[in-house]
Amino acid sequence: MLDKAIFFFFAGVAILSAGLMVTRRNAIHSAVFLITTLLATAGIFLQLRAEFIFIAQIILYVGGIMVLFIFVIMLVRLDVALHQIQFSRQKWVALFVTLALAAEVGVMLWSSRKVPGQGFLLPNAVPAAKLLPNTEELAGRLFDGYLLPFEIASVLLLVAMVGAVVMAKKRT
Amino acid sequence: MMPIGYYLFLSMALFLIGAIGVITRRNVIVVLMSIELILNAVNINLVAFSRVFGDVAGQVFALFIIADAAAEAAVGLGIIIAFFRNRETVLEDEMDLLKW
Amino acid sequence: MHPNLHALLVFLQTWWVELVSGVVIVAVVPLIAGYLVLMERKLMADMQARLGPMRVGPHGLLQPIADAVKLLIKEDIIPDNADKLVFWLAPVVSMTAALTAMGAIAFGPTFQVARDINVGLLFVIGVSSLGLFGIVLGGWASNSHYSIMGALRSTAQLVSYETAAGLALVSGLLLAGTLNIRAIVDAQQHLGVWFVFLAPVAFFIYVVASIAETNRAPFDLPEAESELVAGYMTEYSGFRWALYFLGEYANMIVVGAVAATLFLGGWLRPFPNVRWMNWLDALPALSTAAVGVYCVWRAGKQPARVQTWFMWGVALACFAGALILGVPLLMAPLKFLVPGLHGAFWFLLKISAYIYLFMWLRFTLPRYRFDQLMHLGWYILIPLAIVNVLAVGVAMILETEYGWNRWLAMIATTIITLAAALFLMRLNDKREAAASSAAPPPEEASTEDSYAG
Amino acid sequence: MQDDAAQNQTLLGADELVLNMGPQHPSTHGVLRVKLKLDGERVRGTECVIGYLHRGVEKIAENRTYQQFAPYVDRMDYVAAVSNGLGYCEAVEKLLNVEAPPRAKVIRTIMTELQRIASHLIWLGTHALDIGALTPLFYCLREREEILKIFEKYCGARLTTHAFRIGGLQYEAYDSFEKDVERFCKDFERRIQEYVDLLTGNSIWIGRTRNVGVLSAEDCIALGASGPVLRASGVKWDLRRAQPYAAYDQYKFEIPVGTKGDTYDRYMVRMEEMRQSRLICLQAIENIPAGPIIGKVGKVLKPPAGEIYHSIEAPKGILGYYIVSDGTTQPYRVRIRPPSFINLQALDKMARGHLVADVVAIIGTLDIVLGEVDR
Repeated sequence: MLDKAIFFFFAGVAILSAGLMVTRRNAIHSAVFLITTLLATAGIFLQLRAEFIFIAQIILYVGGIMVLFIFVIMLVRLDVALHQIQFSRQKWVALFVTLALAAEVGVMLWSSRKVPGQGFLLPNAVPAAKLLPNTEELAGRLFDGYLLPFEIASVLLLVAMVGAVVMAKKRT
Repeated sequence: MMPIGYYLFLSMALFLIGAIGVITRRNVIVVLMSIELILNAVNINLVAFSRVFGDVAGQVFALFIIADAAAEAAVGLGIIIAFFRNRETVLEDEMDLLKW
Repeated sequence: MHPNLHALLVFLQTWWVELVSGVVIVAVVPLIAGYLVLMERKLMADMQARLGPMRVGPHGLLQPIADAVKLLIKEDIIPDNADKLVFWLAPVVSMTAALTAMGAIAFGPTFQVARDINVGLLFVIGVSSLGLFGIVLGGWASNSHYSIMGALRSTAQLVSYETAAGLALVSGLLLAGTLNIRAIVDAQQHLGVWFVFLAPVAFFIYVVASIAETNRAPFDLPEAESELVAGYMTEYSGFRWALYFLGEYANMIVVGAVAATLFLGGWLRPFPNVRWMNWLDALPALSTAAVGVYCVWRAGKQPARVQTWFMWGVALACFAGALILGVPLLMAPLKFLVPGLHGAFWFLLKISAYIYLFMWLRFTLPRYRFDQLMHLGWYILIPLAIVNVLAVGVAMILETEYGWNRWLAMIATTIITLAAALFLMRLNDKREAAASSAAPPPEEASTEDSYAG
Repeated sequence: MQDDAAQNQTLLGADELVLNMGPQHPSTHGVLRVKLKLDGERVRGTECVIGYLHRGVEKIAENRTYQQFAPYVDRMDYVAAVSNGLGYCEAVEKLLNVEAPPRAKVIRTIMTELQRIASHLIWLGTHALDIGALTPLFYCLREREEILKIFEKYCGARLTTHAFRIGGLQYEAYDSFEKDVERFCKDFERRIQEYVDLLTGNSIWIGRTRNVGVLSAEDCIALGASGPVLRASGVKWDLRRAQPYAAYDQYKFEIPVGTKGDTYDRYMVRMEEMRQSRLICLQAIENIPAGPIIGKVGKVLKPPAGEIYHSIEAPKGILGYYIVSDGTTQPYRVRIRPPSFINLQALDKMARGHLVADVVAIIGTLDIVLGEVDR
């Protein structure tokens, strides 16, 4: 019951603010709504007992990436963009395509609802009480089985950092 | 934990909203934000499945996706800043030159 | 009974302690923040050879309430071209983040709203860092150059110093081996030593970085009053401004609590495992009683009768507090209260000491310039924090794998870290010297003596 | 608060951001308005907009008798009223061709030097406050209070004293005048050490002031800068020594000079000037000659037609009075050379290429008083 309430609350907030994010004229407003979506998603993670992902979402996504976004939005002139048309010419095509995609995924999910082992009927989750402390387990797995991807990710971040600095640097 | 279908629907909804944003918006910053939203939607799937199977690997991948999102945002915003400096605009359909 | 109602009752039954504690935090923190402001003003006055607020209540003790009333009835101005929604939202975000973070802090072994989050410390840091959005959005929404510059400064500053603070915390967390706040304190009890002695450099880095994170002098650039008027708060007034202010002070409490938990032994008294130091348990009661006695002594010397009464009131409150702290020690059936009460006392004492340090620095030091601040963060603190993490890791390996004495390992690695710090500072000095010589060279020192001969 | 032209500017755009500093700003020392052209936080140019405190002091002079105008000059540099008064009185005395008696001269010297200390204390306190050090201000005010008490005992006023009269003094020094001054001077040595402890060796203070607002000796002379600003650039020019007035030729004192001409040098120069002023006071009270305190001037002053220029070394620089007399009881024209106004011209030169925070430090180090800039 409580679980359900929590899920629907966060899911509702997430979808609502995601919709607002895409439609707002002002990029800062978009960013604020994206932050709301991300926080709501973090709530979903917490409801899924994934504490570490929850906090990583808050610290990295919200506290890091979104700050960067807002920083850039503040640097970039907005008042001109505000009065221009917000949606590109292909918007109706785009809407049609995405709706088609939505229909496809929906049909797939719905039709698989009766097939055991798929869709709605996946095996029930492990009860929460039996879960190991999430952070330790995650760390163990990350530095054990996924050490190489971890290192690659760090290299990726380094490259991205260098790339961002080079891009954004003023050419004098 | 609710039945997994709810999470899949939520994830799909967010993914599609993000996709709409990516395709229709002209402001590159909002497009980038929509991409972040898509990545986030994928994370919900991964974490939900990780919970269902009791296997933490899904969360490991979610972490990687967050790292990837960070890298993407950094580079993307760097490009936007460089672009804005030269063209004084952030609209993507004006990004029609391959050089400047 | 309706099933939903039943569920609600069950919910309340399970969670009432948390709910009540949450309400207590929301209700009490603004009051505490108000009195922190008073304390700051009094301390500042003391260090600056003046009296500070003296008018409202004896020794200005009611000043925070007067301030709050003034702020509440002030006109709430929203600038014309401000972005109303964001302008309205920003201070709320700032305040909410700080209060939410406080929920996970353990004020003593029994009082904690969100118990047993296994990412406890990360939760505190992560959520309190969301307060940044309050600053940035508020600065942007005000549509004023001062505000936006304050916002940009604070973004850059907080992002940089959060890195240093996080790395400093990692050293402490390595020693604790857990993120759970209670487990961290327990680890310090087991080791019998506060982590500040095992990782002094990390503590130092955290102190500096947390000052920067809470926008306090000498790192108060986002709101540097002599440059940016009030930075991101320039256009705010009345209650919104008060929310920012409360958020800032609540944030100070949060960083103080993190430092106290991780480095200063949380709610443990000094020497928690040393038997013959057990007399320290009586200290809370005795010191509170001492304050009461002081108040009695001062009561006779108050100029007005109402002040005398008030002093007596304060004294009585102190004696009551001393009784509450002292009686459970002496009476066996109340013994179960001791850890909670005394834990809270020591914890709050440590936070107060930490905040006192903040204030002291504020009154003493001039303000950094923005580029200097960034250099300090990126060229000294962050590299030093990285070296420190490595050093602490090495020390732990030396201890566990090679059987070194813990203190020997820690001292050796601390010395290495300090050497690294010296090296970094030398490097920085050189870079600065190079920069200043590259800058317009100062003209030849031509001392023209008009009176020569 | 923004100009229309500034409305569409961004922090990143190619165009510059214009930031209006003042006239209502905590650290422009009054109602100075500085338009900063910024690139990010770096200053590309400054433009001072002054006149918010203009009261037309020079014009007022034309409709007042010589004595009546004397209190007005106190309102120019209101933190150094005594110095203003000294300059005006001496200028008129020169015009009248009378000289103040020696006793008056010595007392004038003591008062003026005390005023110099008081003015420098205000400068130090506000300058430190601008740079973010909160505490020195209150210590400075504490010491200044002692000086103001001496002023109050002497002439009844603390801020705009109108301490001197044309031809000498109106008031005899009160009984314990020497003792008060001596006690202050004895005490002040210890006090000044407190400021030194708080600031001089502080690495943040050094970082904020070294190499900030460097002004070379040539620039200083070209801009007409005077006072500590000039001396910090290495030019040893002090009117007390170069064209002695009052009783300065009787006393020994050093003229501190800097080498680089940066903000730190100006800080050091002013600190040393305070010490030297203290020494001058100590020398002066040792031997205050007896005698009359006012020279032979009539009730109605009618200087012969002609013109005169007289300048003194005010705390902020060279304060000059140019007075034209047409032989009536009122000056035909008075022109005042205010040191703050002319030193303020250096702001643009000093601030270019620095950060916003440095502009604040530079305004502070110029030690301007808007009452004097705008007159």
